[in-house]
Amino acid sequence: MSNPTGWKPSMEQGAAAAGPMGPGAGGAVQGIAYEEPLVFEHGSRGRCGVSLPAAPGPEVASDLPPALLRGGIEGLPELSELETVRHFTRLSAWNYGIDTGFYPLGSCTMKYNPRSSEALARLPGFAWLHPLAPAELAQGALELMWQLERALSEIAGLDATTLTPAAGAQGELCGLMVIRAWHQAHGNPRKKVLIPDTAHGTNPASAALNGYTCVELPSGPDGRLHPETVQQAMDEDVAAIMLTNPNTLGIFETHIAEIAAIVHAKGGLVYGDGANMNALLGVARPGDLGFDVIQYNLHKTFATPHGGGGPGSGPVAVRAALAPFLPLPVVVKEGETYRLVTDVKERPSTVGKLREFWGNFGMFVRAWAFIRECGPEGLKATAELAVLNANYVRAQLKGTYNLPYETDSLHEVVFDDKAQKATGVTTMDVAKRLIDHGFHPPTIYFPLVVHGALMIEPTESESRETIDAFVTAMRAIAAEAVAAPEAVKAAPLKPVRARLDETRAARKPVLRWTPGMKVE
Amino acid sequence: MSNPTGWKPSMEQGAAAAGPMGPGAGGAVQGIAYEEPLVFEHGSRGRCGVSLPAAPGPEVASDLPPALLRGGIEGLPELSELETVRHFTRLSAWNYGIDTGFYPLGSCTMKYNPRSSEALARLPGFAWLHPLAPAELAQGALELMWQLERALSEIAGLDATTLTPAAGAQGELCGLMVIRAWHQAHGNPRKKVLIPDTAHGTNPASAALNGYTCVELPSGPDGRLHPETVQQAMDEDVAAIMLTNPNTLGIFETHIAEIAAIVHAKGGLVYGDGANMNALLGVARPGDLGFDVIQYNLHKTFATPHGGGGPGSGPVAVRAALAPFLPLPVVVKEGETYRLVTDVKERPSTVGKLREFWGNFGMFVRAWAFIRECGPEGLKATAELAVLNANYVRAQLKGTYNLPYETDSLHEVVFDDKAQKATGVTTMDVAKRLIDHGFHPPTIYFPLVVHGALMIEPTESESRETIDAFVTAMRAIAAEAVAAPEAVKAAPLKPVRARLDETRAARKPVLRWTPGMKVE
Amino acid sequence: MLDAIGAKSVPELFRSIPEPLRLARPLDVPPALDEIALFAEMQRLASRNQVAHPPFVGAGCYPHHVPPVVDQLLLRGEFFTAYTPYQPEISQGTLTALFEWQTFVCLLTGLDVSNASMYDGATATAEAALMATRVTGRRKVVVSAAVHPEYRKVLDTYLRSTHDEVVTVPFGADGRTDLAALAGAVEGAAAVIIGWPNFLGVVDALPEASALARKAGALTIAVTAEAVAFGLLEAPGALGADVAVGTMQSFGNPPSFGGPAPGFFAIREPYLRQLPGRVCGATLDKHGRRGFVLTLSTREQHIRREKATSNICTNAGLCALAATMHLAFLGKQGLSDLARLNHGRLRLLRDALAARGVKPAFSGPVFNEQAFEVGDAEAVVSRLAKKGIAAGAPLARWYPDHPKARGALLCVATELHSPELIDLFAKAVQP
Amino acid sequence: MLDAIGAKSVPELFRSIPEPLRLARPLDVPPALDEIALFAEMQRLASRNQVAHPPFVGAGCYPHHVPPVVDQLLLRGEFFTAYTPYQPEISQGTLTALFEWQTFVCLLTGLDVSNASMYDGATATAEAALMATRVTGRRKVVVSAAVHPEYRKVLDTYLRSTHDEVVTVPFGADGRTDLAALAGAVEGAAAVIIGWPNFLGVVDALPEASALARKAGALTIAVTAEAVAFGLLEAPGALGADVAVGTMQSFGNPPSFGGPAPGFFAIREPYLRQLPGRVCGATLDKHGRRGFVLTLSTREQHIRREKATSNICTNAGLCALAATMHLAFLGKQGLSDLARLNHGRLRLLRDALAARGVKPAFSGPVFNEQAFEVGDAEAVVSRLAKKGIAAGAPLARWYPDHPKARGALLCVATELHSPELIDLFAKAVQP
Ligand SMILES: Cc1ncc(COP(=O)(O)O)c(C=O)c1O
Ligand SMILES: Cc1ncc(COP(=O)(O)O)c(C=O)c1O
Repeated sequence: MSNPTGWKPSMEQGAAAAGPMGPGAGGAVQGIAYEEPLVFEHGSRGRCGVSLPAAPGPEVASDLPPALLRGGIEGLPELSELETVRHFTRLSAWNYGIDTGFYPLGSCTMKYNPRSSEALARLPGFAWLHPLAPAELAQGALELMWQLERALSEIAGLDATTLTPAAGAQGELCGLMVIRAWHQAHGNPRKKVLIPDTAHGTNPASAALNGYTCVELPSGPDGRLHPETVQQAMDEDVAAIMLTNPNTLGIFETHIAEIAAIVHAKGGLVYGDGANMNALLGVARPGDLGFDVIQYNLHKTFATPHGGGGPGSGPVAVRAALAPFLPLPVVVKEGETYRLVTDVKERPSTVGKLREFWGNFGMFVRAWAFIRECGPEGLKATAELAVLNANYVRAQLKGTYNLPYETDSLHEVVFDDKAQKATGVTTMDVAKRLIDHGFHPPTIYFPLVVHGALMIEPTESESRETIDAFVTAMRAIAAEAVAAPEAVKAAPLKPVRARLDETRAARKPVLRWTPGMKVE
Repeated sequence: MSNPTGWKPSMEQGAAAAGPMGPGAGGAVQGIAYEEPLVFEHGSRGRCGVSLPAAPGPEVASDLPPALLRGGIEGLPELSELETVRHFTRLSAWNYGIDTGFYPLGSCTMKYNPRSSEALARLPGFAWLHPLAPAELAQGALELMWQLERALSEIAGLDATTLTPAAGAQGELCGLMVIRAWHQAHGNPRKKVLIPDTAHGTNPASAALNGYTCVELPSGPDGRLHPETVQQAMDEDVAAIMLTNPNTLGIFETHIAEIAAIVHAKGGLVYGDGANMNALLGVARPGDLGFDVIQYNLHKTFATPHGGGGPGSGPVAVRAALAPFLPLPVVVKEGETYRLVTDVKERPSTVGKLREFWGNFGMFVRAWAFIRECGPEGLKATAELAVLNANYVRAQLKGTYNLPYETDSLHEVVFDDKAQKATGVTTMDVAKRLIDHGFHPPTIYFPLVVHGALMIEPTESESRETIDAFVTAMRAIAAEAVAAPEAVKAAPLKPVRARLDETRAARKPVLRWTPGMKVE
Repeated sequence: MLDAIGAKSVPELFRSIPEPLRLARPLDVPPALDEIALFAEMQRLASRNQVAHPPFVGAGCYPHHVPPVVDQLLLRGEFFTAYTPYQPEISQGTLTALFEWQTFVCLLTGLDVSNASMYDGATATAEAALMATRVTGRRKVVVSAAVHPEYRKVLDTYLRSTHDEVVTVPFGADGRTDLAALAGAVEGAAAVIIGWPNFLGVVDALPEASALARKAGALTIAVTAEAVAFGLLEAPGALGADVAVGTMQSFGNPPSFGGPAPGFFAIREPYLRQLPGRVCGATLDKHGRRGFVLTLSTREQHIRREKATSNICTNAGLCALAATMHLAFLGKQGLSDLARLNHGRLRLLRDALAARGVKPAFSGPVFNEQAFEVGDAEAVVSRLAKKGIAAGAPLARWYPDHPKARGALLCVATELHSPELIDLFAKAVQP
Repeated sequence: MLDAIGAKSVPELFRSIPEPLRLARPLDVPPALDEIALFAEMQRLASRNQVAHPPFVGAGCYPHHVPPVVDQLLLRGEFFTAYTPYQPEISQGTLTALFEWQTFVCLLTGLDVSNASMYDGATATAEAALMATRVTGRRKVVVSAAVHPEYRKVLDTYLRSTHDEVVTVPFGADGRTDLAALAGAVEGAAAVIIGWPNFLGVVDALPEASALARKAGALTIAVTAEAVAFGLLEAPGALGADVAVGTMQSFGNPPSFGGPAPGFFAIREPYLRQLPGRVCGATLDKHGRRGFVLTLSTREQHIRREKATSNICTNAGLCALAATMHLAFLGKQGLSDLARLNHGRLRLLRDALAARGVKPAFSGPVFNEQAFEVGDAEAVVSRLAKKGIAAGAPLARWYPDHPKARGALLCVATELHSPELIDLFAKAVQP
């Protein structure tokens, strides 16, 4: 890809005249779309969409117990290759992605997913390598993992990294397991984990899955966690505190050093949810801030595609003292050759294995490509631009929407719908109306500490012109909320589907196709 | 790809219950689309969408005359990679392709373009091979061309094939040049070419470009060319007759053998426009029908993508007597190695070169892949299914739309708008209304012999369910033409643009963007 | 932009980070590469991985032909650059495909409900065990030693933190789970976990095991790593399984050195409220048109937080889409053809090795994978590695003390292993 | 379906083909291959083409980095499976892109109007000559011997059929067109055709040539095969060219053994009605919204038939789209960077060869391609072929009798030729 943003200092002056269709990309209009039944509902029968070598007949199964065999599976599609291509082409047209337009989904860092990374991850040497191929046939993959581990340790300011967790939440689980094992090794696993009320839901869920009870800490009126609060909650039963920094309000936890000191003083450890690392790349390092453990979300900070809900990758970086407890495998370099340590005997204190094989290698390739293209300056520019864009959005929308916390924002900013209260228009309505303007809505109703939150994260990928178009739309909606609130509540009008009835979906779950399936 | 159609004889019974959204793929609905300015109209400035090695400064041009240098080109875009990705992603959504839905554009053979062929043409060994690479570095490409030439000669029932023409029309030009050269070698190039009134416009145009005058022959009431007609027009000044068989009415020229005899008797040659070869694959061979020369359209019969208007490929097959006159290059096999003949000295009678290098090699790869996947049976099945589908459309729409010629149809069928006359609804209106139903319109107002022609070619790729959905739409439109003609005339309603004013475009041509460009 | 913000400089925007906590030097990562140099460097790395021949090792990750059409459709930005469909009106593409994925999983496993994907087969297995403890209120799970060792390791890791007990029962000379041992262990168990087929490639005693489990009030969890087997073998749901988990990697997902791949998780309807992960459901929009949404989210962490059925959030959506596409292209005919083809290739491999005196290590029936008695398996592996062939998995790595496992090499044969290649392989294994 | 048709069998549908004329046997083409076998066979063929190193030969087809994003966007079915936009309402994607292509061509060439693409640069040149004869009513065209020989061959072929005369004027020791000879030949000519840069890589005497042409009432046709040069060299339109033709292959189109690639054709506005090929124009829909259509079709064969300005129908749409995309990604900055980079690499190559005593064959200034005195050029080519390198084009192939051409090897250097590779090449050329 071109440099993460194509941005140059010179560009400040660059906001030029907009095209006839408004600045940046145009908004949404009504266009043609195509209805498409489920792949199981197509009328076609008897066709097949693949070309395989001639298959043997049923007699080939003569060596298997007849009772354990099955024939063709009723209900599977019978479509030609073309019909199937059309099916998925049409479905895709009902979707909105970063490639379609601005996607300011707060906390998810929806940055550009470089097409070059997609090409690289598909190189046969990467895509077709078997996880159990002998190490001598996999030196390139192992070298890449070894390099990526080191880069992630350096970026975190910590000493060792495991790539194995499948996503951020598993990274949290992994980090907490390491913490538990470390405490265990010191005689007592402890019982509690301190988690501020701004935390993402996966934090308490991961703690619980680890057998810890969660203690929720209130954040202060400035949206920050205060040392006193931690001081009061901290005791010898607390295994760790889980912090997200900047937190989910986009606010930097200024007291982090003091908080870490308090926790460490009582023998606790400091866990960092690194989902917001995009704000800190090359600017500050969790290790330097006092964190002992942190998980990354490669699919956020390092531009691996979100894929409509994954796959992700959640590497975990830790201090030297915790390294022995990291899960398997570990990549080691011996002379000029690389090898995977998979045997507990070589790592007696490991928490064990967290998933099959080694991790989401396909994401490692993309993340490494991103790091290599950015280099040190590019990584720092990433954080700087992400923060510049977020603050620009904040400045442009402040006054139009209520800003629950005046505190400085870093890479994202959270507004709410207080200013719209009188009109009856809610955050949900604003979000749906944005769709009609051609934008993906921000994250809504999270973090929970903000009632009716609108959490906006523009990322470094977006140009000023795109953000201006978004701001224009947000202002238009605010104005419309006053002038014609019912119009806003009727949104969205343009997509192939209007607002969908989620209550109905939950009340009478229809979770799979069945012949003659009805939804009512 | 799976076999060209996924069709099996068993499938006759297969027309199963349709899904809730109607048989086959659903129709068109109103959905979300995104306005998008021209790439030159985006506000962004100072960005760049590529990542290149550091470039030297202007001083690098110190060895060039300053007067011949230019600086950055004003007007070129300055967009980031992401902005540009969105631009083309959004533009593509305004397009309709075979992958979007049924595309029965008569005479164009819009069959499925196998994705496997796209992958194969991109193999580095094919895509990155330089045309002037030494033959020893290009043996694979030469072998492929050699094999394809032979297969095309066999399919045509002729003796030698040149792959070089860039498209069908250049194939026509090539074939006529060969014919001219052959006559020349026999002392007299002759002056005229006989062309029936059903012929495609490229036929007379190619003849004229070749310095021949065209004599138009009227086709008979049955849509066929009759021997008497040819007999009358044929004389020693006629170099050749240009026939399309089946002709553009989808009708087989039953008198072809007799006609060929008449032409040959007077020393003329018979040229075949092979655009409709999809009807004859493995069923009949032009050479056996009396043709001396024929051009293929690989982008029709052999499934290479139409690409929004090319590239195509128009190989020409000829009888042995004409082979010496074929253009350069010629691929020869010597022992186990292949070589290109590019020097006139080796082929003194050649008409010369028709285009740079060797031909549209990328299309050769795809066409060869198609032939290899089909094999002899698959090729014949292609013709059989194309004809079956066309006759099914004919049977289903006959009575609803007027069939100007009762004569048997092969791979396509031509209707007209006579039956709709009273309603004021024209072929144009029917075509535009089809768009609202989710289908690409047929070819309209061609062939010229049919007033208000609707030329429908379903190809072998389509399932019965898809064709049934199209038939349903065509019938609905015919009914609507009676019930609410103005609604039909108002179509299309669903695409991002309504009917466009072609007169305005031609009256005040605006053929490129300029700053502040206006269209009025 | 700075003017609008009212800041003098970009660094000023970071003032909330105390000066001493900031990084005063550039990060120590390699310098930036342009796209051409990047491709050269990545090509260098990729070329140090040898993939000229399809591997003869499966063992939880299977080499299958992925039709190029699948990969090309996956590159449509509307699919791969979208995220979790929180806004259903502009995510019907992802949601419809997930609904189709859930349906494919149900059709293949013969169960009622599927979720929208898991990280992989191993975590799906661990989550299934946890679900069983919630459903039964019991703390012990019984797992067959013939279940994928990697899956069992993850099971241990997960259950250790929740203090649940894992009891392993051995397999016999036929490579099937020792039913007597199972009968002895099943009392008071929350679940019995058994492979289908199991790690040894053997079609295990699922019907018998599920009968024992049902008697003891335990759930039966069938684990499948090679989902192509569903095209030939009876559905686990039809043989008594209450839960079916595993990976659909075999469909549409290349090995990619072991990840990512789509874990699947299917259950009988009664356990719905205990299902982990995201679920897509059908509903209507306000004009009564059918559409799809994520539903039953009260089970999930973003609502339930520490009481959630799991902490999983981002899962394996795009991998599930790839599998959904591949299954749609295969369809009814293609899937059973593919399965028969795979079994046929395994038989070819077995015959080719038998012809050279190499026998199967276990007597039980297999699908497309089998362990063979090759003597020094590690030696065979390194010898074939020299030829650039990934030979198979020496079972002794996971079963050092099992007499049958010692000297056994686990090999797979799929549609990618042509008869010629199989022959070449057999000759290389036993020259 | 047969019932609906009222036919007994599929063969019956072919009854209009007289029995004796039908083929009674299967076609003699190789048997069908399944997709896996097809890939194996095509891989076999592809692997017999050696492309490990970027070629050092350009000569009308240039090796450039194509950003993967371009190729991935080209695979969007809405683009590549559409045809000529006869139905503009559902073809605005293709039409808008064509309008952008036409604009790029005008901006790069400095002319007023561009068509929607030609087959290639050679046919574009021939069609330009034919257009000039129509515009001027003259039957003679003068072409520089330094114009691409392949283009000149095609010019001969096309003009032979129309009985127009082609006069070739030589080039001098500097590799530039011999202006004296041109002055002598230009009288009564319809057009003067000159390369920009020319086939020898030399920046030719376009300003002088166009001045001579204008005096004689002839059109000047500038021919460009390496369009990256537009990023550094003045636009032909600014130097007196009335027509600019050539190929944009360098943008977004890999060599592909010489085709397909997008020919371009740009003119001054007055010749609009004589322009060959398709043209896209802006207009309004009935709601006054801007949109694009194919226009001025009265010039074309489907209306004018034998009186058409050309017989071209299907052109090179997708290749033009690829070039349009690449140019859009490059943009203002990227194009001039790329051009300077190419020129810089050529200078590196020249220096590297000079250091080994190899001198340029011609003294004229060049862009990214130059002919060098290597002695036995064919021998050098075969020697480097052994190393898997396509060395260059021996000029003697096209200019057997030209003293300067004998022993000259035409070589190119682009952004793909790293300094290391250039060094390796120089050493191989002159060990
Ligand atoms: C702040 C925060 N923490 C943790 C997570 C969980 O990461 P993942 O979805 O990759 O499991 C997310 C992403 O959803 C997040 O936003
Ligand atoms: C009957 C017929 N002949 C000739 C042609 C010209 O072929 P091409 O467009 O490939 O030049 C076409 C296609 O448009 C056609 O339909």
